[in-house]
Amino acid sequence: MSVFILRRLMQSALVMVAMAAIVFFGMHLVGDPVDMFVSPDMDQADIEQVVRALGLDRPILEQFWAFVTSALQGDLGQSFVFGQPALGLILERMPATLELAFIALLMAIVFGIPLGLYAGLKPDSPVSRTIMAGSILGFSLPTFWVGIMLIMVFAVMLGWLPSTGRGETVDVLGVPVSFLTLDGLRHLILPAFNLALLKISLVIRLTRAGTREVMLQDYIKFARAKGLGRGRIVGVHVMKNILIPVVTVLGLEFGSLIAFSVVTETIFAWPGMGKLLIESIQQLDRPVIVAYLMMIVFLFVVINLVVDVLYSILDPRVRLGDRGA
Amino acid sequence: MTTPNTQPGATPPGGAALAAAMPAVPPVESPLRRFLTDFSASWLALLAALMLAVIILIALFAPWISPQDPYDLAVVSIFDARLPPGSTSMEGTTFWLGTDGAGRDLLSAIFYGLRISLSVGVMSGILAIIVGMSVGLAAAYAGGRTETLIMRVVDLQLSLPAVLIALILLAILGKGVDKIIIALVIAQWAYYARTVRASALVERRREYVEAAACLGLGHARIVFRHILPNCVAPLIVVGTVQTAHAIALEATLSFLGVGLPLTEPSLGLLISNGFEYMLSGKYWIAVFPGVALLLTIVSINIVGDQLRDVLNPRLQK
Amino acid sequence: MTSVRTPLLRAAVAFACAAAVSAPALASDLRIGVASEATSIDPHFHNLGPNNQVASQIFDRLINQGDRQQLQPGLAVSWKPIDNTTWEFKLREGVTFHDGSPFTADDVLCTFARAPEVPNSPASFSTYIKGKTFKKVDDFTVHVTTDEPYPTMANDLSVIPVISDEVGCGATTADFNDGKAAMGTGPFKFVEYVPGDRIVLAANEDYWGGRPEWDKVTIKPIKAGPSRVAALLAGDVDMISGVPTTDIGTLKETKGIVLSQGVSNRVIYLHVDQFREDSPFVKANGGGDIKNPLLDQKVRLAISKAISRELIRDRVMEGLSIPAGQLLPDGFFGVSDKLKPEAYDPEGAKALLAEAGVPDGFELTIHGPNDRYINDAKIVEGIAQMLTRVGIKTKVETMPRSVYFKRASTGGEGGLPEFSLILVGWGAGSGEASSPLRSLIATYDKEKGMGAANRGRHSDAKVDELVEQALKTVDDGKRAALLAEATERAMANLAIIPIHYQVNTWASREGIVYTPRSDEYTLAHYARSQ
Amino acid sequence: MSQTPPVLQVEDLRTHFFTRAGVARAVDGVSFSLGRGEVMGLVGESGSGKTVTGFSLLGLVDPPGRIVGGSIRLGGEELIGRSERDWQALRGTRIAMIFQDPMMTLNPVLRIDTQMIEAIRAHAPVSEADARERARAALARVGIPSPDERLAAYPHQFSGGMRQRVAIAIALLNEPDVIVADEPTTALDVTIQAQILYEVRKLCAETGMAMIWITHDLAVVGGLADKVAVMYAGRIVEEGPVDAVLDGPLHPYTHGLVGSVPSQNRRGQKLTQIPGMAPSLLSLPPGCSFAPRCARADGACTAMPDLVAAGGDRAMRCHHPHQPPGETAVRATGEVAGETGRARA
Repeated sequence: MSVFILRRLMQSALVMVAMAAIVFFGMHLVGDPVDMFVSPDMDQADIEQVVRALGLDRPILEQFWAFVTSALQGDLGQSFVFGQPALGLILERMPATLELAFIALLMAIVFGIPLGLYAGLKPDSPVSRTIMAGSILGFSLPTFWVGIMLIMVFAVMLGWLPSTGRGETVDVLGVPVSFLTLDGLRHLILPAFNLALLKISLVIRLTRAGTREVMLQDYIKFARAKGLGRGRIVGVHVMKNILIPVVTVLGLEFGSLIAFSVVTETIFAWPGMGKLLIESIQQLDRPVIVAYLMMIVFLFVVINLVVDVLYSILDPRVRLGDRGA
Repeated sequence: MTTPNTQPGATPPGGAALAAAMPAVPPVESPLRRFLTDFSASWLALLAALMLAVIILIALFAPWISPQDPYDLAVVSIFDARLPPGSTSMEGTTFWLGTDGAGRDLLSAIFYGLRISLSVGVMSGILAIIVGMSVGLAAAYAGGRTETLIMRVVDLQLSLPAVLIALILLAILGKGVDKIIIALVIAQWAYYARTVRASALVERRREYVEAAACLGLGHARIVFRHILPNCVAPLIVVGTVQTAHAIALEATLSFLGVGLPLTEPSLGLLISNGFEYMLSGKYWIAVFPGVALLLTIVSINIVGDQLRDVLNPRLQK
Repeated sequence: MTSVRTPLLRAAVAFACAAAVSAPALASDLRIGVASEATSIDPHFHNLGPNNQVASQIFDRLINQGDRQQLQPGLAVSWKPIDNTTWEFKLREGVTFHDGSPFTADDVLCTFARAPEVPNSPASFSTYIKGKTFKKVDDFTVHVTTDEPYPTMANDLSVIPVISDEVGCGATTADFNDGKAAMGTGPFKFVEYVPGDRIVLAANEDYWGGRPEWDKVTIKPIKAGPSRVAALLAGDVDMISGVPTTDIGTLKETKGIVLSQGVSNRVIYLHVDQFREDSPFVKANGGGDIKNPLLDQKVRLAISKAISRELIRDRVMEGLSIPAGQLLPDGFFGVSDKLKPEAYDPEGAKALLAEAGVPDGFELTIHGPNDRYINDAKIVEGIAQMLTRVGIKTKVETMPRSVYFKRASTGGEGGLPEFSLILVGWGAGSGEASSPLRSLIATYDKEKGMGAANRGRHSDAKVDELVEQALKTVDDGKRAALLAEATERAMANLAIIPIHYQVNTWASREGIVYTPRSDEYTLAHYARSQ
Repeated sequence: MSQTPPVLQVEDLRTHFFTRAGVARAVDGVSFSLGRGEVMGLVGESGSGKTVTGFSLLGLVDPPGRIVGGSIRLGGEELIGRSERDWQALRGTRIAMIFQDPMMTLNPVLRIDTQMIEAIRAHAPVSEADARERARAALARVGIPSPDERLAAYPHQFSGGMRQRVAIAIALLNEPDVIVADEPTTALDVTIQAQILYEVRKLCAETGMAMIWITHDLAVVGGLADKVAVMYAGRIVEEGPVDAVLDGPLHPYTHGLVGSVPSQNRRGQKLTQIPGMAPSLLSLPPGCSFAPRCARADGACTAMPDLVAAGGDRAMRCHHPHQPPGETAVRATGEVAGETGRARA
């Protein structure tokens, strides 16, 4: 198992380096960030001064080498825009994004599994058809469009929930979280739902497909032949089987939740790292983009490991070593 | 005469038992016919397929059926900007769905936008299928280290969300239809590679493939005549879903400002432009392209759903 | 055109009124939604609008800028040149920093020492400080000397926030961000900075200009325009800046919402390739090579005449622009009162093209950003339509500013500007015509630091001479005349083709009135309750 | 045997499937009865309705299928028309079922003990510990070595034969009156099949359970059952004591079936086969369903023959039966049946 984890980490280190290189050189081709930063009144000498100060006058290979050597010491460089360590900027905004993504994940499970179960158990009922139609809509509607509609309806028209921002936070172990305060929770609902919508649809579909398939299995009929009640059959026999694909997919989708938070955070002015990324892209803040991607790759490696472990817990037929080898 | 137990709609929860209880009937229909019968079992799917056909026709014939060429700046005038549906231009043409912020006839813009969105979706889909299929087949057929290596790359690619990959790529590549297709292909090929490999692995282990190998048939022949045809069904299913996904992705990227150039808007760009007008009361600028995009994606998804149900052998017992 | 509105939207607006009226925050709290976020609390870190905007509320400058960027006494009560190369600043007495320590000349000296030297700064204030020597005469008198006469001394020093010698000058940017060093003398005290989410300020009870009206100010960055408007309608903020032009119509009709509008110091204009015989994005009809017709003043004039600035104002900007005929709107220092916007005259344009030897026009690509100025891409598209109508077959290419500006400045062969015709904007930070004249119009010259943003490479020795002379003329009247003359000459030559001045819009809930500022800043002490 | 009141009495059971393509009469008027400790073989081709008959006995027929008529009496109690709740209470306690494929009948993600204990606790308020003890005993009874350890295992850790034993153990847990075994040995190796048959036979004798053994394999029936019913197209075409039927099949279909089984006694003889295929239940010919495949069919066969007694507890449904082997033969088979019955007891 430790060999398996070690191998995973090695692979991801390689990916991180490759990723850093691609983005590093790619961003170099795109544009000169200095054009974005300079204030209009600066003359040519001032501009060159900035270029030198940011180290952008040196050959790109030299810049990359400098980046790699300091990255090995845990320093991913300073943001051009903020003048702060890029990693620090990201870590500072990470809790907000992770919180949003976790709540969205939770919503996906809480809404998705029961609805999917229902649709799977009674595939021909009108309610199930409505659920499935809804899930296709949820699948098809662009996130940004849904986001602004949510604001329109729940914040502007009904005035039930705040439109933007994160609201009040409290520190838990030094990490600010908003779900523990009423105000924070109110701020969380809309963006989290916006982010979750796609995943709710996904979970509904997965659960429904899984349920339909599991319900056809002989072991369900056998369980009925044992005289088990419907509750026990659905709650234990069906659930435990469909949880395997659902957990696996959701785990992997957690990454995409974080990625799609770019859109949601922009619309809801949620102070997370997705918003930081899109702003950094717009401003060519290379160190932040590179650091973000390395962070994401690292995060995904961790998520994948967690999913693998969960998977082996849920499905007795799988043992960890088997998959890594 | 149709066999009751092959109707997906009629497959009951107790289908396994029923199937066992039912006598086997000789297949009297051609696979295509059965496919069509199965597919049209759901009126919703049929409706969606019909809708999709109409959408594709519109996209194909946009230049001939649009009232205006929305890309011709000699015709489009900002003087006509933001006119409500049914208004008349200074030259006397009627804007049935109104005009957008640049004075384009929305109906024409939507027709042309469909053309771009669909071709972006389909082109990127086809290219991604070609890339993914080659890689997936190579992996499945080569086996061993090559396979492990390829599939690791695929796994890694899959673990990175498509939207993120496309976002970064477009930031590097810049705007344009070609760029976005490249970005979408790079973001999506891995799905196909995985699908093809999975099906190909199953097929490769079948006796007939072994038999073909024993007969001394060439690699190419085995791959193309025996393995590939069996990967087609799952590919079609993944392909429809991914095409819808690509169209939505393009819309999102346009919203984030890294999609297509402004003057030749796709549906996604029309919506993201309309996004500005969401609160302004000029509903038509946001709503009509939105409806068009929604109809497109929803019909593709419904068709894809039905295809999956029909082509999925596991639900077909 | 009649305004058709769905019931949904009408309902939205109706509800919004109810929300805005029924759920205001405490009267003395002000929550502002702004379009762009400050990157630091350190006032010297980055000379950037959003940062300066925040700094203006926590810190004072020696000389503050009023709503039209007129110079007002700030921490200096008076300033005057005492000889050709020395300016004397008399400082305000009895001012204290937020931590209670008194303000003296030491703070001024350390401020100007620190400002150009902030590590990692992407754009420091050194432009305004270099070449100046600061000397403390007594606790409340400072002398600034330069090698040459320096008329824009007061303008330069009106952009640099003054920090505290005691806690600020030795501090790092991070110290400012977490509040330790964020001690100013300004109307508001720093309370909290949550990157990406909010900046919270509290009233400075002892402000020398009088206690500000708001006890607590929360500044929230909400980047997406519709989200910002929605936040106002939903009552989550009391005021927003940068109201999208598309929403102005709705907001105007919304009860409980008031708008404030004011012209900006930002001119939107076209830069024209005036230095290449073979301009990369100019082609003969059909795509062949052609000698760059843009070199011809007549062609440039034709382009200017082909553009209906009124149509752009009415149809693209929803009325929110002022057609421009020069570099700064009327009323700013150094503008000419003779220059009027070029009238729309397509026939005249065609005639000029014929005169210039291109009666059938030519092919052209116009480039512009799509995320920098108000409706930038749409303006470019509108201009392309108009040029196409007079025979210049124009294609449009817009791109994000991240890509655009590099290509526009140095993207071409040999590090030259890449494009042939581009849309750009210029905001005169100092509020003087010298700013755009020096950077946009003067001949590109690295040595002299002139023409740094002259992407069309227009070059006119006479204009250069006038500008240089003005920059050495201390007498305001003479300087203004020189600047006006330079402007007139440049405009006659169409060094640039001005389109319009932006008009900026703020929206607030009823009961709050914002005094619009031409520098586009949103400052809490410019908002008043009624 | 026939004097004791039957444990299970089925009369005119009809289970139909209502599909869009028409009504499939999967079970159409099946009647039989089963005494304590009696083993009945239910034989037929796939699709003949034998599995649906089994499911009907447990009320496990799912839509679009439905029991449309007839009577099932378990220990004298009528089951048809009962609520799902009543059925649920019966299943696993009074009547249990074993499925065909041991690889599929156990939930792969639940441990064996979970699956056994829930079967006990679904019916009686038994403590977890007691239930586990009963589960352990049940495993031991079906011949699973070191049952304590095996309780904590997952199904995939067992071989096919072992899994079927576990399934049987689960069916036995609550000591039902009747077990319906749906081809439980078909998927297993011949040697394991023999072991399991032996043990099942023993268990029935020990506990007095009645059993319905559904199979297409006459050889299995011959070694196991007391009596046999042959189904064709939803109906019983012949029934009777096992040896009598096997030795002297009356119905042409049974005759065909018997003839197609290779056996040591008939070494060297030609194996017969039944021509044609099983008919679709949706398009049954009028009259005798077997007529299209029957060499003896004639005009009379367009009318459905009744199930008529043929002496010696036998009955058959045919207009042109094979000649009964005569009275002596009937008596002889009766003796044989009796003898084997005693021998097995």
